[in-house]
Amino acid sequence: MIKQVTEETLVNGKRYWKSLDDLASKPSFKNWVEREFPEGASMLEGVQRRGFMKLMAASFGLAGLGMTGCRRPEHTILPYGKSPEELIPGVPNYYATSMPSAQGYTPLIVESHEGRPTKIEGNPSYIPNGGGTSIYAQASVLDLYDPDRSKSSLKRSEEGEDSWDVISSDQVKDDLVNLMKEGKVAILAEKSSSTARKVLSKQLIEKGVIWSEYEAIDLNSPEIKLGSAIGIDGGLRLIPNLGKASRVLALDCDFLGNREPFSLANTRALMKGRKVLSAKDAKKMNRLYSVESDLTITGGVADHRLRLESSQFIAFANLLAAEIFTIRKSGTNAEIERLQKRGQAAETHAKWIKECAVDLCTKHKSSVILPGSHLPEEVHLICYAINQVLGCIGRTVKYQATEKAATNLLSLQKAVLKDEVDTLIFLGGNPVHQASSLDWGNFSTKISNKIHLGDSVNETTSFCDYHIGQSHYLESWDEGKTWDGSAIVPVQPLLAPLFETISDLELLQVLLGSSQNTYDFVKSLHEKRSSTNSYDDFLRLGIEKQSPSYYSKEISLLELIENKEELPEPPTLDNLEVLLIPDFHSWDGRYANNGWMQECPDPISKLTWDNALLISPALAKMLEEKYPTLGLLPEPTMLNKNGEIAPDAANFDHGKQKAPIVTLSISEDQTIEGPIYVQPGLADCSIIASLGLGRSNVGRVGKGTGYNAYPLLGSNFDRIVSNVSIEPTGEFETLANVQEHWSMEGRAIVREGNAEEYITDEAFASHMGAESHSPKIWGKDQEADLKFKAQTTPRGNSSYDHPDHNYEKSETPGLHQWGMAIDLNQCTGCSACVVACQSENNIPIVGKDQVLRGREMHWIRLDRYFSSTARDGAELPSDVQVSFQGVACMHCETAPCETVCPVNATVHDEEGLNAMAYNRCVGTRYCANNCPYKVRRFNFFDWNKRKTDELYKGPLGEENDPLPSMGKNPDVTVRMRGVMEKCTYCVQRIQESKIQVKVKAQRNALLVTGKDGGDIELSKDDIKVPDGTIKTACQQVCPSDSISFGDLSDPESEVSKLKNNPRDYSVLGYLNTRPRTTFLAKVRNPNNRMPDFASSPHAAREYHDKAHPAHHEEGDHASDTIKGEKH
Amino acid sequence: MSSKVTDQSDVISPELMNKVKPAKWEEVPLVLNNRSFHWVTEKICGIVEQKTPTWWWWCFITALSIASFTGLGLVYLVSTGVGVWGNNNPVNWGWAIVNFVFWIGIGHAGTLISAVLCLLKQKWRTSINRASEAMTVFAVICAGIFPLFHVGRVWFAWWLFPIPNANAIWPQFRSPLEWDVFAVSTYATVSILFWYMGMIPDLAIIRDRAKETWRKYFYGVLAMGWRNANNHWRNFEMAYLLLAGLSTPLVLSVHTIVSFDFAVANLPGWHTTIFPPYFVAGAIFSGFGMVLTLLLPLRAIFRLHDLITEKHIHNMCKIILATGSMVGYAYAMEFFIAWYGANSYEGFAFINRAFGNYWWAYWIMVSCNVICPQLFWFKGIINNIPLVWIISIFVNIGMWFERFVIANTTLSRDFLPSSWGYYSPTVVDLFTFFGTFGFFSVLFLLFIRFLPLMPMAEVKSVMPAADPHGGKH
Amino acid sequence: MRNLFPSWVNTIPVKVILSLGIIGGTVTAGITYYATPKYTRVGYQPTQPVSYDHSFHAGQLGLDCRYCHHGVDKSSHANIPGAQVCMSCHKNIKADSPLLAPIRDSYFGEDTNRDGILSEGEDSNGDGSLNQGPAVPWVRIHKTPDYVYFNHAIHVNRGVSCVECHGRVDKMKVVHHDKPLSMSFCLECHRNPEKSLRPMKEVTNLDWSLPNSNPDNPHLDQIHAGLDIKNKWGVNPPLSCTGCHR
Amino acid sequence: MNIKYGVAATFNSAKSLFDAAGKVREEGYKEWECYTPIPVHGLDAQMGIGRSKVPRFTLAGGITGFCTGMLIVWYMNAFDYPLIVGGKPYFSMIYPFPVFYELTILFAAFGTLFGMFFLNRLPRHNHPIFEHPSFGRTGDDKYMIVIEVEDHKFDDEATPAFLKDVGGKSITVIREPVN
Repeated sequence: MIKQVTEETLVNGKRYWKSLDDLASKPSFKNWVEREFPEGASMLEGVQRRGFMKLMAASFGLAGLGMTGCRRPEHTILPYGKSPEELIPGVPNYYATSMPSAQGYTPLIVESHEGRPTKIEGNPSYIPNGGGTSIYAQASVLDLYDPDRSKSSLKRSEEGEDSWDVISSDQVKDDLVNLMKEGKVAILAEKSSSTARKVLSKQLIEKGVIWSEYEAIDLNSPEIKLGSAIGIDGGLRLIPNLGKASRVLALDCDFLGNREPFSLANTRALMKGRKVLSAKDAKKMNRLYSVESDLTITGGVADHRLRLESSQFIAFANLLAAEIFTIRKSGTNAEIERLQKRGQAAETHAKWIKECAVDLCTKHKSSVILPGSHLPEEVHLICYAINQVLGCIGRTVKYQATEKAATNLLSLQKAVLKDEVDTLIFLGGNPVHQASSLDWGNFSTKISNKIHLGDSVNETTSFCDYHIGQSHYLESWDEGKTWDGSAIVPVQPLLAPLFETISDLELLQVLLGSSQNTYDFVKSLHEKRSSTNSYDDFLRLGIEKQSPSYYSKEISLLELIENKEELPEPPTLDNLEVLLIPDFHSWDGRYANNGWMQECPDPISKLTWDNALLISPALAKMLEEKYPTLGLLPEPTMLNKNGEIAPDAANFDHGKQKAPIVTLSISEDQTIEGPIYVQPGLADCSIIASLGLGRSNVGRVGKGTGYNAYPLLGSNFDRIVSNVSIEPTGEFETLANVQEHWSMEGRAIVREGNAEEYITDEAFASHMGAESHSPKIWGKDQEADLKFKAQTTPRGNSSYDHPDHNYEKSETPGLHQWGMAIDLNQCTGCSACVVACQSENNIPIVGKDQVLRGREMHWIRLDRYFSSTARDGAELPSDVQVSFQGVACMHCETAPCETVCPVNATVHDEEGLNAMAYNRCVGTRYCANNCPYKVRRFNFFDWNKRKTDELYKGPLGEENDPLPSMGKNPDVTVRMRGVMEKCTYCVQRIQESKIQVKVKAQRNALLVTGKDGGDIELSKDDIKVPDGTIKTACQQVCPSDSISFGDLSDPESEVSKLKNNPRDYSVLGYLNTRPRTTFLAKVRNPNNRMPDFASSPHAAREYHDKAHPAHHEEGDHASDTIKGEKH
Repeated sequence: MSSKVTDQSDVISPELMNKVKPAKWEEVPLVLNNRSFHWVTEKICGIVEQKTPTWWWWCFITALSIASFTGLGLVYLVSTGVGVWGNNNPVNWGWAIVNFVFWIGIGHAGTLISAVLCLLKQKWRTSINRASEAMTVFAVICAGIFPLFHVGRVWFAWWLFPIPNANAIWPQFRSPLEWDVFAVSTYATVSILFWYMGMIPDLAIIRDRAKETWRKYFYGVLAMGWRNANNHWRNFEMAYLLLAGLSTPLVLSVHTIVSFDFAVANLPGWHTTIFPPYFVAGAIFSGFGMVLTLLLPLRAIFRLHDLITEKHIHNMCKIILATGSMVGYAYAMEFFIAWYGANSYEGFAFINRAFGNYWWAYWIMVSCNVICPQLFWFKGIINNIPLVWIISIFVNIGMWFERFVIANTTLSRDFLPSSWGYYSPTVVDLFTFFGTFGFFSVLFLLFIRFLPLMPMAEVKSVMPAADPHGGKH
Repeated sequence: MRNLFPSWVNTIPVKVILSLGIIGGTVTAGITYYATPKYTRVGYQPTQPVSYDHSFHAGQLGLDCRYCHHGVDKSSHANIPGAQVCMSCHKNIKADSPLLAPIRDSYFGEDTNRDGILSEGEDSNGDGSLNQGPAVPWVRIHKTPDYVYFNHAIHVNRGVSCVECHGRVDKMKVVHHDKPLSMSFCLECHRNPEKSLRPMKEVTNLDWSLPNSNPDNPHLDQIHAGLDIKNKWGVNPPLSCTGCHR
Repeated sequence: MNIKYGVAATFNSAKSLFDAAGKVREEGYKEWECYTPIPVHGLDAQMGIGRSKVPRFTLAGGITGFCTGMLIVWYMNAFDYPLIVGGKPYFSMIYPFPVFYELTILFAAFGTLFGMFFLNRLPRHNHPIFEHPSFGRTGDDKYMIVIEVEDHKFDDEATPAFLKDVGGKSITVIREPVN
């Protein structure tokens, strides 16, 4: 008999409510409970209240299902369009909100299960992002459930330095009011695009508060620099409009990646211009030039890429300007001469610059130049001038007038030194850690009250003696602007604060002595702005259009650049430069405790849980010569030497990357230590160091990850640091690299062609790979339509007749036949899909140690290959092309994994899904071995149950904190140890949609016709899910729409059309696995006049060189081999 | 060494003989020194009946403590997860499957000796078949540990058997692992039956000689009431012959099916049709290696020189030489086919085997399996018993590495270079594997202590006295 | 030499074979009966905090299932009603019954005088509002494992009655687990849905049987009617893993 | 009380037993048996017994095994719960052949062993022959012929004498104790 369910377990639901259970004994919890259900008496006031009550009732009633207890905020939240009027347990709700950041607010739709936000999606109402989100937005939901976040406010105890007292939020408020009364308050805030905060900050400044802002990676600085260079009051923000661009030149500007703002919109717009479905599109395809010191994902997309040290961009920009001015016949001779003179250092690249300039000028008005945000003022100014000369301002680029910058950290320092500050409030951020060049010790003695508002305890908290826990944005009210200023978006809470925390707005309100709560405040802001739309409508849509003002005045370059200082010396191998970039995993350090971000591999270096000092192969060679025992690069093996496989870019000791640790120093006190990693594609004398890891006071996840590069950030906060010397320490660090091998080895895995090739031969991809010269996979049915192939699995050359995709023992084929097409030409490698999938499918975090052992669990991985035909034996190439390929379960029709499973745990369903029944799996791992794509993931340990560092203790190990489990998707099984898992094509979404469509059709039939039983007739179309309804998590997040998913038995579906495109191919198609996920070959669009032009992409040349060695000859041989294929 | 030269000319037509002038045939008897039936009985029963020797106790305790490594390793594994081993993605099968194939390979010699050599009327098999069969049974038990415990959820391993259940779901018979379940369990069962059946007359002898009561009853129950009656012998011999006939295809099929674990997969380096014969040859090779490893010390300890003669050792060395050469041929043929097939994935898999990340394992394998046994061409070497013993150990080492090379080089570098990886075992892997040697030794020690080491009736029946026609043809 | 074993030992083999057969058979039968969900789940009948009588409310009063289990046709979960659903009647009927105390406590909470307004002395925790009482701890009876995703809405809307899985709840004074709800139970119906399909309006009518059916063989008529519904509605219950396991 | 079971005569060599057995057969005895430490080559024919029937059990076992294998595979993978696996047919004679094959051998082996047991009426731990004082030697190096009382030609005096005639040593009457 079943054991009687105890009262306690019922009320508290499943295990993962234990955190609340534990908290129940604390007074703070009792407070929430009381705040949670206060409206009982007034519940009959309105519809929404009633809905609210039902939720509560239901959530308690269904406690055993694991849905309960989460608090709803005190104010009603309005569901987004498709949400029902009332909440029904088991049916998720969707709310519009946005994610605050200094780079503009990102409009979001958040999925909530019984009051628990579980999944974040982009708000498609905001056109530039088109429903995509950045990887950080995806991961931010995990921060809400971070067990290390601040759960209350703390005050340094009188007992000792390291002990803290918990204080109530009422006490905090009283303390703040008192401090305000005493005066001499200064606030150091992290930057924000919040319009609400702006209003409050102005009020505070009026009250005499010193308001200053600091951001380590200040993406607002270019606009300020440009504004001041041109001499206007305020900033000038460059807003690219790449949808109209046909030629783009990026100057050290990772505008598709995480280093520049607006990257989602940029990605979407640029990649749209690279979508080629026919030869006609290919002719119109845009072309991207990228000059950069680091290898970024922008450089990966680029058709031409030039390696150049960041400090050399002034010269480069000058020379480029000179060329363009000459071609466009603009500017005076004196001006051009001056530009040429200042650009002399870039002469070595004169040919490249010239041809690039010619190309830009032929497409003037639709070309654009984008400077990197870390580049000096002069480059921004020149780019403005070039964009002006090219006639693209207002077309492909707009300059938006922005407000003046707030007081910066240096001015605050002055005020402090002048004893003008008694109380300093850090509003978010972590300046003590980031601005390490400042004399914080001096600060400390000058200020008596140091208060830190932060989402978790960090290095700045250690500096202060008062910590106020900050609410997550999913727990707060706010509103802010998007980066392009075209919209104001609301931030509405999905749930009331889980812990006793307050938002920054609440804190400012307290300082202002206002009793208004933030909801009313934000609502009043909206009402002031707009009288036509109700606030409810605003929340429902999640966006409100704005019309910002743009600047397009002509400038005269000569005057403005007249008195520029000396050009920086070009760096050499003895005199290196360091470029400080935001870390992929943690950005400026704020996501350092986010396990999803830590475990998501950096798109280029493929490192997880760590950052490394990236150096170029040239520098590596130099270091090897200088320090022969360094062990930076592995000894070339025989296979490397005779070109059988490419040499590794790092020493892998038993599969674990062993990286030597070096010291980089500018001066005595400005040194950092970090492991080095050789990255092909880097400018020879640049070292790339990322900021944000190596934090000293951080939660359990971020502890011990990476090195800290902030000490290199000088007092001017310039991210290009010169005159750096490098010295090995003799120690080594083990790096968790998820991809050991960087070369495709001439295998036709990612198939690429140039636009010109594509125009002459649209099916170039099908002339590659073993299947191009093996018997036809589908035999006599090779040319049959997709629907027939999907439903019947034609026999082809198999010795077996394959069963059709029918329902069990029937002649009826499955209603849909699911398939996916991934357009490699659209993928930039941003990796948002990896985290989106992790969030949607409850994929566990395994930790660095397990990643090192090759046990990462991501269902989709982004394979990154470098290709180069200039490879010389065992030398690492310097110039490489980058190819990305998202690989998840391919749902092969003749799946090798299924055949080998002894227990029927992985089988096909009638709709062509490769099902994985976790509960049937015994864990032989045979399927994973036999998967040619290696997409299956095994639960080697109880990742979900056991703490990451206690895995080896087995049942004796401590269990995981249950808080993150609240963010789990209740529609997906949480897997136990010993079972296999893999991509399911988001089967939970498929099933939910199918159910919804059927339920709707059935109810409609009953209601509309009034008939019942056998009198109702539903056609197949009534119960079929319309194309586009189901989006897989990876597809939904993708800003460039590179993933399509749908029904192959519907010839009109998007995915069917893509699969019928001649660019479509199956990876390892010759194995006759017949994957349902196919890829569309990548098309590059190089300029044949450029010095680095190659008639075929490197990857294609590598393939042809290996597959047809007879054709091997220098020069234009790729087209020969293609012709050879056809014979 | 005694031998007798027989002149065949009196049997075959003398005229013909004169014409052909055949060489004199030296017939070496299988039991030396004209031993009598009784001597054989005394010798073999004596081993069981004597007082337990001290060395036995020492060996037993040592073996038992080594065996505990496996026990501890498995307890840790089951309680904590497969992660305690070194397996990863892409190398999802690490040592576990290597060890499985290794042990099951060893478990081939016994059945081979008792069945195939029986059918081939190789009379010299009689003195070594019992011990080899015991070795087979114990090796199969050791082998069975690995596939059972390598699964993620051992407690559900019964799902591999066709047992009706409330979930109404069944095993999947297309999987080579499912075939393995049937092959290995059939092999274990049939080997045990065969072994036990062959032992019944011997158990009856011990029963009849027993002095202590426990012995009388213990062997009495095991002997099933065997009476040495001609009717018993008649059915027994027929059953023995049939079991030999059944075991011969079985022994070939088992390693064939084990090789299907690899050959049916589609990975480069695994997906080859040469695997079944290559694996069977390898299994026989390793099995005979292990037989030599075990019997040479036993021969010395129990003074069995009259029963396990140099002829036996020579014959086994010849088989090792032959199968070792077959294995070497298979290695070469794999390379040839990979090159000839012109599939770049396949080609790379083999180049990588020899020169890639596990090159050392490959060359250990080649030197132990191909080069080492070639020494058996030399008479001086096969007559040097200690040297034969050392080579037999090398054979075992080499065959373990063969499985390691096959399993790991392919998995660590297969189709997509992005998922290439490296596998190295953990301490738990090591302990669990080495523990099985202890476990095996425990079983083998119990066997030599309590069960007849050689089939007395069979040994006697190849002696001249067994001839009902008084030794005259 | 003498016989070691007495002569009766000769009969042991036969006896052993016979008894093994009998024991084996019994054990197998026992396991199939006692260790399967059919036995382990069916009949589970816990005591509820409030002795809600389904046979009275749903049977005699004829309350529709969906009155309380309001999510059943919209959501994957059927939902247990909150206290206010009970109170919509029991505010007036049996308003002071001691049996209903947990419901009232949950519903009114701090509102001791039950007027819906915060009166003097009611705000016991001093947060300025009326708080609800503790939830009624109903004991869960039907539960599928975590890895099984049963969706009520699709079944209820496609003509599968509550009675198929929950039995005649309208006749149960105290609800018990009536059907095994094992995988084979689910498959049985998914393979032969025609045995269970009925018009949508009759889904919550637990007493329903096909009207005008041949009294001699009502099952055959139901199968015909069910097949008619199955074909016309396009009912094709999934039999592959993805139908229920995600 | 004792029941007379038969008369035993021992022989020292396979040859003497072999010759004697031929004579016993020629004499027309039916219920008699030879006890030998080894299976003596050609003794069956000498005793006038035919071929063993064990192969029939083996064949029956083999056929049962093959059919069982086919039946379970067909029932489990094609009939009761057909699932699409790797695009392979639900049932085929080819893919599960290893299963048929192994089950054929397994059942045939069971048939053989149990057939042998059945034909030899084993296990039988109690038998009058064990009452013979030197029965134990038949496992070692002695041969023995026993003519049972049951035999129609058995004669209390003639039979022992006949055995002596054919070369039997230490003629012993075996008596079975009855209680």
